[in-house]
Amino acid sequence: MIRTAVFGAAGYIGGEVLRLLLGHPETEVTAAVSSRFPGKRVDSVHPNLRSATDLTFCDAEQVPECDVVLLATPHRSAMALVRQWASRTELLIDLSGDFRLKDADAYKHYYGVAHEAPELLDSFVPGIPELHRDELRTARLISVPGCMATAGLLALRPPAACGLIASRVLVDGRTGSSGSGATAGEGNLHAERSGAMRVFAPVAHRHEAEIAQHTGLDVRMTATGVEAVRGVQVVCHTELAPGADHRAVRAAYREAYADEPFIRMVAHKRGVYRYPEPKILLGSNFCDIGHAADEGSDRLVVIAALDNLVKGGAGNAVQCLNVRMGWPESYGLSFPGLHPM
Amino acid sequence: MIRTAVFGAAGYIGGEVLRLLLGHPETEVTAAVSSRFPGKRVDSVHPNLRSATDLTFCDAEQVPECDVVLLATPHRSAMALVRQWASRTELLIDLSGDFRLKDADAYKHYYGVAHEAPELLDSFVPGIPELHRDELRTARLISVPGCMATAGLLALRPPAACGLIASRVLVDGRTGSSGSGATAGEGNLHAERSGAMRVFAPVAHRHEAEIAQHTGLDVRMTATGVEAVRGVQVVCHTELAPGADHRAVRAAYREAYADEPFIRMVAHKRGVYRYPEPKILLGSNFCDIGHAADEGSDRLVVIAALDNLVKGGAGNAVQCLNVRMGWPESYGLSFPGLHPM
Amino acid sequence: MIRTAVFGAAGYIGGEVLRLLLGHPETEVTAAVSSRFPGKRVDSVHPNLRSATDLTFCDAEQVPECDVVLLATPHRSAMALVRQWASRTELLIDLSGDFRLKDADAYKHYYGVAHEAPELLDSFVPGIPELHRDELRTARLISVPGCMATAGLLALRPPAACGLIASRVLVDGRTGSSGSGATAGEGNLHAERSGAMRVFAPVAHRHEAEIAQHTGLDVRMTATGVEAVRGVQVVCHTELAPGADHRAVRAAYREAYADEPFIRMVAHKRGVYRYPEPKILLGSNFCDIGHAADEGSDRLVVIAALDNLVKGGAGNAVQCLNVRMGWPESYGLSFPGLHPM
Amino acid sequence: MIRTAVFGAAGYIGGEVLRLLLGHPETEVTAAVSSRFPGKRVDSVHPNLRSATDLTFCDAEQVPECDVVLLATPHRSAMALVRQWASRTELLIDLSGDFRLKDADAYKHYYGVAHEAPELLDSFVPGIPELHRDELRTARLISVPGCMATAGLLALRPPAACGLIASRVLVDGRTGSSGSGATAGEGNLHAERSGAMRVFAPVAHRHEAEIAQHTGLDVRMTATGVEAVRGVQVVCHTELAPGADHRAVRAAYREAYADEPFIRMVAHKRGVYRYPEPKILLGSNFCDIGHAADEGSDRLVVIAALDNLVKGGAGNAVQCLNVRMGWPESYGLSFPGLHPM
Amino acid sequence: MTTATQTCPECDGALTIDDSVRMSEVLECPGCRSELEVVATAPLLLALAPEVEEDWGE
Amino acid sequence: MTTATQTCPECDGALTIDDSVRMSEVLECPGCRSELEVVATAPLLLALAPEVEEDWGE
Ligand SMILES: NC(=O)c1ccc[n+]([C@@H]2O[C@H](COP(=O)([O-])OP(=O)(O)OC[C@H]3O[C@@H](n4cnc5c(N)ncnc54)[C@H](OP(=O)(O)O)[C@@H]3O)[C@@H](O)[C@H]2O)c1
Ligand SMILES: NC(=O)c1ccc[n+]([C@@H]2O[C@H](COP(=O)([O-])OP(=O)(O)OC[C@H]3O[C@@H](n4cnc5c(N)ncnc54)[C@H](OP(=O)(O)O)[C@@H]3O)[C@@H](O)[C@H]2O)c1
Ligand SMILES: NC(=O)c1ccc[n+]([C@@H]2O[C@H](COP(=O)([O-])OP(=O)(O)OC[C@H]3O[C@@H](n4cnc5c(N)ncnc54)[C@H](OP(=O)(O)O)[C@@H]3O)[C@@H](O)[C@H]2O)c1
Ligand SMILES: NC(=O)c1ccc[n+]([C@@H]2O[C@H](COP(=O)([O-])OP(=O)(O)OC[C@H]3O[C@@H](n4cnc5c(N)ncnc54)[C@H](OP(=O)(O)O)[C@@H]3O)[C@@H](O)[C@H]2O)c1
Ligand SMILES: [Zn+2]
Ligand SMILES: [Zn+2]
Repeated sequence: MIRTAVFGAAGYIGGEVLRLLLGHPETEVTAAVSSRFPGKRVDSVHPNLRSATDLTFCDAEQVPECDVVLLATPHRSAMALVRQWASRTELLIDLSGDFRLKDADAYKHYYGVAHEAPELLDSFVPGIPELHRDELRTARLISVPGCMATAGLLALRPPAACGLIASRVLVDGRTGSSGSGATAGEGNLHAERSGAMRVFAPVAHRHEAEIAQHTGLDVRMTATGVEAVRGVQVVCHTELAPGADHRAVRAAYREAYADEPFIRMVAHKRGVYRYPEPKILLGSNFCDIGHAADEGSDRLVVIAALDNLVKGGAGNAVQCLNVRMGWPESYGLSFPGLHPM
Repeated sequence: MIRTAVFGAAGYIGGEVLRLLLGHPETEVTAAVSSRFPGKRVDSVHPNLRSATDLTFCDAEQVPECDVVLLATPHRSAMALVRQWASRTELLIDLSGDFRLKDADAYKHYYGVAHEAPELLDSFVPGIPELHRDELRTARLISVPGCMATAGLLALRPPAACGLIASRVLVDGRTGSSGSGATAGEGNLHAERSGAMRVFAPVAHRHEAEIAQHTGLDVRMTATGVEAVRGVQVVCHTELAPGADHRAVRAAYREAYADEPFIRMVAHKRGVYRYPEPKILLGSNFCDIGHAADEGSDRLVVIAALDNLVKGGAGNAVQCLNVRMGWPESYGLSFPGLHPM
Repeated sequence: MIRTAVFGAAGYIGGEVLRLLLGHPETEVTAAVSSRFPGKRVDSVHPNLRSATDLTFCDAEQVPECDVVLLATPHRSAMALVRQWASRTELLIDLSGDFRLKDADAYKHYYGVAHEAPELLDSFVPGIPELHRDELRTARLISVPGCMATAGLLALRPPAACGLIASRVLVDGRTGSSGSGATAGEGNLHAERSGAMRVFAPVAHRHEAEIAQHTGLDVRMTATGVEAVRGVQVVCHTELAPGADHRAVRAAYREAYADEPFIRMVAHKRGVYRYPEPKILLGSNFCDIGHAADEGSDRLVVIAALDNLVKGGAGNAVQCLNVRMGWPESYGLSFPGLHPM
Repeated sequence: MIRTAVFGAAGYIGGEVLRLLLGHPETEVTAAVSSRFPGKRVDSVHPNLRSATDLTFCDAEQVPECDVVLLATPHRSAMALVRQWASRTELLIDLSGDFRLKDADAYKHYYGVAHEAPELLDSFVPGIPELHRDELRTARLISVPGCMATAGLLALRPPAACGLIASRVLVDGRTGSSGSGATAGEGNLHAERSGAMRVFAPVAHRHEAEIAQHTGLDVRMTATGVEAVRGVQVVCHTELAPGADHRAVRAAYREAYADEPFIRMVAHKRGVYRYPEPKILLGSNFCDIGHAADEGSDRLVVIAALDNLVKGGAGNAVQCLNVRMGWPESYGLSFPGLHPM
Repeated sequence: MTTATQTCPECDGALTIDDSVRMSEVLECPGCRSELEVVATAPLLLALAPEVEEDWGE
Repeated sequence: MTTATQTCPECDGALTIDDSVRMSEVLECPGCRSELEVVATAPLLLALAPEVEEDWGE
């Protein structure tokens, strides 16, 4: 069994990493780090793990030797942990925003502070099996993209790579409340957040930089918090390049994703669930993608959905781990989602 | 215009008091007290009041002379404010739990601390127009009951008063998240509270003492937080006294409530909304009440619903104010609720 | 008292028209038409009206003479009713889609059937007080726009009229479930619709034609059903015209809406509710509008929110009626909305 | 691989049976019966199965030979199918209400129609591994209890069997909307059902008979539909028998459930999730149970929660199948549930 | 049009019934929304129509 | 108490400011809720206080 340590284990992403690693046939959890709850049972914070483990949280100093370290802490705190652990472990997977952008200036622009380990930025392999599977097989440092960024870049990369997109892309992201983590704050109070359609980033959401980096497109992002705990959806608006048509778009997706275990193309003419929608994906590692044409125009609309804590974070990390270890990619990730939900 | 001052004006009950007083034809708000937001606009906390007022919050020390003081602060803090204001104003209405129970020992038992102004307990008239209308006309101190308590005591008082209830009553209360106020805490985080069926008081919820006091019954209460922001429902289980029947129960309600402007009997044989349900009452001052018989048994089930911030708090306070001032009872309280919702 | 008759009174818009007319100081309801429920009490379908009326539904044939007819029936059925009633009443207000588009071909394109009364299209005054107040004062036929269309056209008209918008506008509409009416269908089943982010119109939503008509812009609309019963929000993406800047945009809104009783500009730098959001508007007639700039770019993002059944339908109709009758515009429309919600 | 056929496969329970059997290491689905959708893909109705199967629905007549038949059709229709299939298959598991009550008169009383196969009632083994594990090992006909009944009987059986309960038990059941199946109806419309606290059975809910049958208690049940799609909770109120105390109650549960793979005792003094709550159980086969004492009284309150479609139906059926086949009981049932949710 | 007052057999609530009521007509009680069938007119006699069951939470 | 009208540097909205305003006092613009610091009083000069970011949807 591969020994893993999870930092930020009392958070939402950390809890999901624990759930997946505890259900994984090849991994064990040797440390679940929390500064607030050392000594407390993991299931006192994550009650869904009541039957799954007797593990207790530990302090950062108590983490024993292990094979894989996963960082599920806020950005900025991850930088320090990377310095500390990069050389002490076979594989480090960072789920924070610290090593997603390759450009330290872009980091400064979007995160408002200077990067403290810019020399390490190039050492990280993006945690996107669909785009970097080969590099991941030998990676020592992996940086998993943001939740809406994952949806957006998986949605846009195939047509972008085929030169089918002419112009700027507007990415409209919608997210549930777990996207902002387990930290209580005025705006996350149930009575305030419930039933919200809160445009918290009318322009310039951070994830636009990640999507741009992975697609080469001019991406502008707007983000809205909607009523949901889990789940992210992006609706991307752009225009086809001259000469491109929707048949070419479909071919681009088919080519790129035909063999991907966790990507499904969803654009149906009938039924209730015609386009990608998060609610049937909760707990699953799928990213559903669909596109639509506006008859008699050059518009292209692409929609993608995923569970922000799974394919948008912890699940994607585990998929990367599986790739890196040469295990079947679906190990620990076989839950298909629920209907109705 | 009657000049009012509202303490705890940045809270949920305080905000609702402001909404109602600002829409009331005979009142004006001269002070909205908040220690956290002095100088800030009231509508920066209560965005629904954006068009209704340019008022800003003030400190407790800045409250000018006024005719009516309304306390919407937590229990314990109300006691001190009562001492301070009781003699300086024509009418004081307390919405906290501090002066609801007539017995200082019961207060100690249910609130865990000794009462600091037991000598004032008897001076308060219960803020229940349906039971104390005459005393309210001349009251100087009014104590409005708790939200689930209001539903429970209005539901049980008529059959209790007629001697139709034989035994202990189990009151099962269900409440939305606004019932615990605007204070962010782990358990009120949207991602935790959303979709909850949280039995936060399996036994001995405080409001049982209030219901017992107003009905003379042996009341035991269980309370569950369910998915809703506003709204409270109680389901009361008990047994008919020997000789009593459901016809007598119906007569008791008809007798007690025929002319009540804010009580409606709801126990229908058809339609979607057969029994009292909070969602169609949001924003309104109604308490809907219905009862059911278990054929061939002595069981009596009574159901009541209301909006905890209106009839369960601020609306009830305004109704008491209307009674006290000799105004029509519906002044400021005419909103009927919405459907669908 | 002005006598009104409401067709489609058992539907969601019809019920909201009834609520507002019953609470209006100058109107009475003489007929509430329903083919499914003739003879049944109005409050058996709309339980929020339990205290407000003893009215029963009637058949279309039983409608007595009256001063104002309001049509809240599906499109296509409204056309026939208009022919029948246009000459028999002083004022007819149609809430359906039948007389919103001035161009019969556009109607055919967007509604899929030929218009059956194209000669009447020009006789209808658009039910938009903000744009057509003077014409409304003498109107005999009024056509109220669609819910998302109202949000979109009120959001875009001021900068469009001032020539500040250069290009195509993408309107991203989000709607609650009441937007599709009271008709049970597979997709509207609670277990399917709950928690949805259903992109039901990735391109070419009907309301784009209405927004285009009232703004002169090239409008493309996408629509998503989100978790909510009531409430609509639009997020509009476009680019500033050469030479235009955000200061000019702000001035355009101030100029257009400074004296509007039901428009509020909302784009705040602090607080939880920084941009327009429907949940605090439920039951109210406000349309909140805000805009944002993307620093160092020509992007303009405009956000608007309203309650689809009020400012997006019934409330707007009542505001038009108030204008037409010379009554204060806020008659019957004074409810400010709730917080928390 | 064991060949299974599922009747009612287009329904909510049927879909959940499919999900579990498709993820089960020892079973395959040879027929998914639907009269409405023959020839259509199973995933056109259950979109969560998009990646899991290419199966299409078939007519009842097209069902091939198979080893196990599962009935997920409404009561009454199951009777006929049992007659037809009981002798043609090795094992039949009925999920409807038709063979749950051992007494045909009770059936008539609670279901309103006469039983058409009363002679078969005794041949069915109750599908409750916790109570009938040994009989299930050799069963040919299994009848799975109702969702709230399962929660209630698992909650009450241990103290009842030990003689610790003195009196009548009031069972207060709360259920999500999937409990009424996939049939669109006025009351299940999203705009009506959303945010509901609908007391649809103030007295005499059917499941009370099942709980009584399995516990020997005098059970009275009330049921309320609350805002949720999945999930059931029961709160049971009763009194301790003379001489019994809470220590004995705890011992009874420990004794009964210590080795049960899908029962967890949950009654914590700290944390957000102190008592059983469905939301963290969605998709899992757990039934969580907790109890509380009312200090200085003889009251006993027992709370249980489960996912109505899993432990309350399909999951329980699969657990029974595992017992019957001698497979590990957790086969196909390892998903632990999600947090946050 | 003259009216008479009757008591609902289900909920004892008051029913105002106008004279023009015919045999077999179905009235709705405002108190409990029971459907009441006119089974005789002189004197007026009302009988409960059967209740519509909801089928929930199986 | 006399008042003066100023324009918000953020949203161009009108700000009514009374004479008693002091250096370093923080005012709230009713239009955009920016916090505006009084950085000079004669003539009156207002400067934007830094915006509070929300950190959502990572
Ligand atoms: N939520 C999502 O949808 C999502 C998706 C993808 C990626 N992410 C990323 O995942 C990370 C965690 O997000 P989350 O949503 O799980 O947040 P969260 O629920 O707030 O959890 C973060 C955890 O990090 C720990 N922590 C806080 N400050 C720390 C510090 N300075 N040093 C070490 N540990 C610290 C905290 O635990 P203690 O206080 O107990 O130590 C906390 O439990 C973030 O970087 C986020 O950007 C989140
Ligand atoms: N929520 C309900 O459904 C409901 C119903 C009926 C009655 N009540 C009662 O109404 C009262 C307020 O409840 P709520 O739900 O509105 O709570 P809330 O939202 O937490 O508001 C309470 C307000 O009181 C102020 N406050 C806190 N501590 C104070 C102190 N020591 N002295 C003076 N003011 C203090 C706070 O404002 P600052 O910090 O800005 O000063 C806060 O905004 C409570 O007594 C509650 O029991 C509530
Ligand atoms: N929902 C919204 O947000 C919204 C907003 C603005 C405008 N509108 C417009 O308002 C109208 C009503 O919408 P809604 O959402 O209220 O729909 P709804 O809930 O389905 O109600 C429509 C009503 O119209 C009646 N009706 C149906 N077919 C009819 C026909 N052929 N002739 C006469 N009456 C008929 C039905 O009553 P009976 O079967 O009992 O006769 C029904 O109650 C539509 O034109 C819609 O576009 C809706
Ligand atoms: N929902 C729950 O929580 C739950 C829990 C435990 C047990 N149950 C029981 O499970 C059964 C199914 O419930 P459900 O909630 O899944 O209901 P549902 O969603 O309405 O599905 C029932 C299915 O049965 C089929 N059906 C209907 N009438 C039939 C007939 N006369 N003969 C054969 N098939 C028929 C229908 O499919 P076609 O029309 O396509 O044939 C339908 O898809 C019920 O007996 C229920 O009591 C339900
Ligand atoms: Zn009646
Ligand atoms: Zn400003």
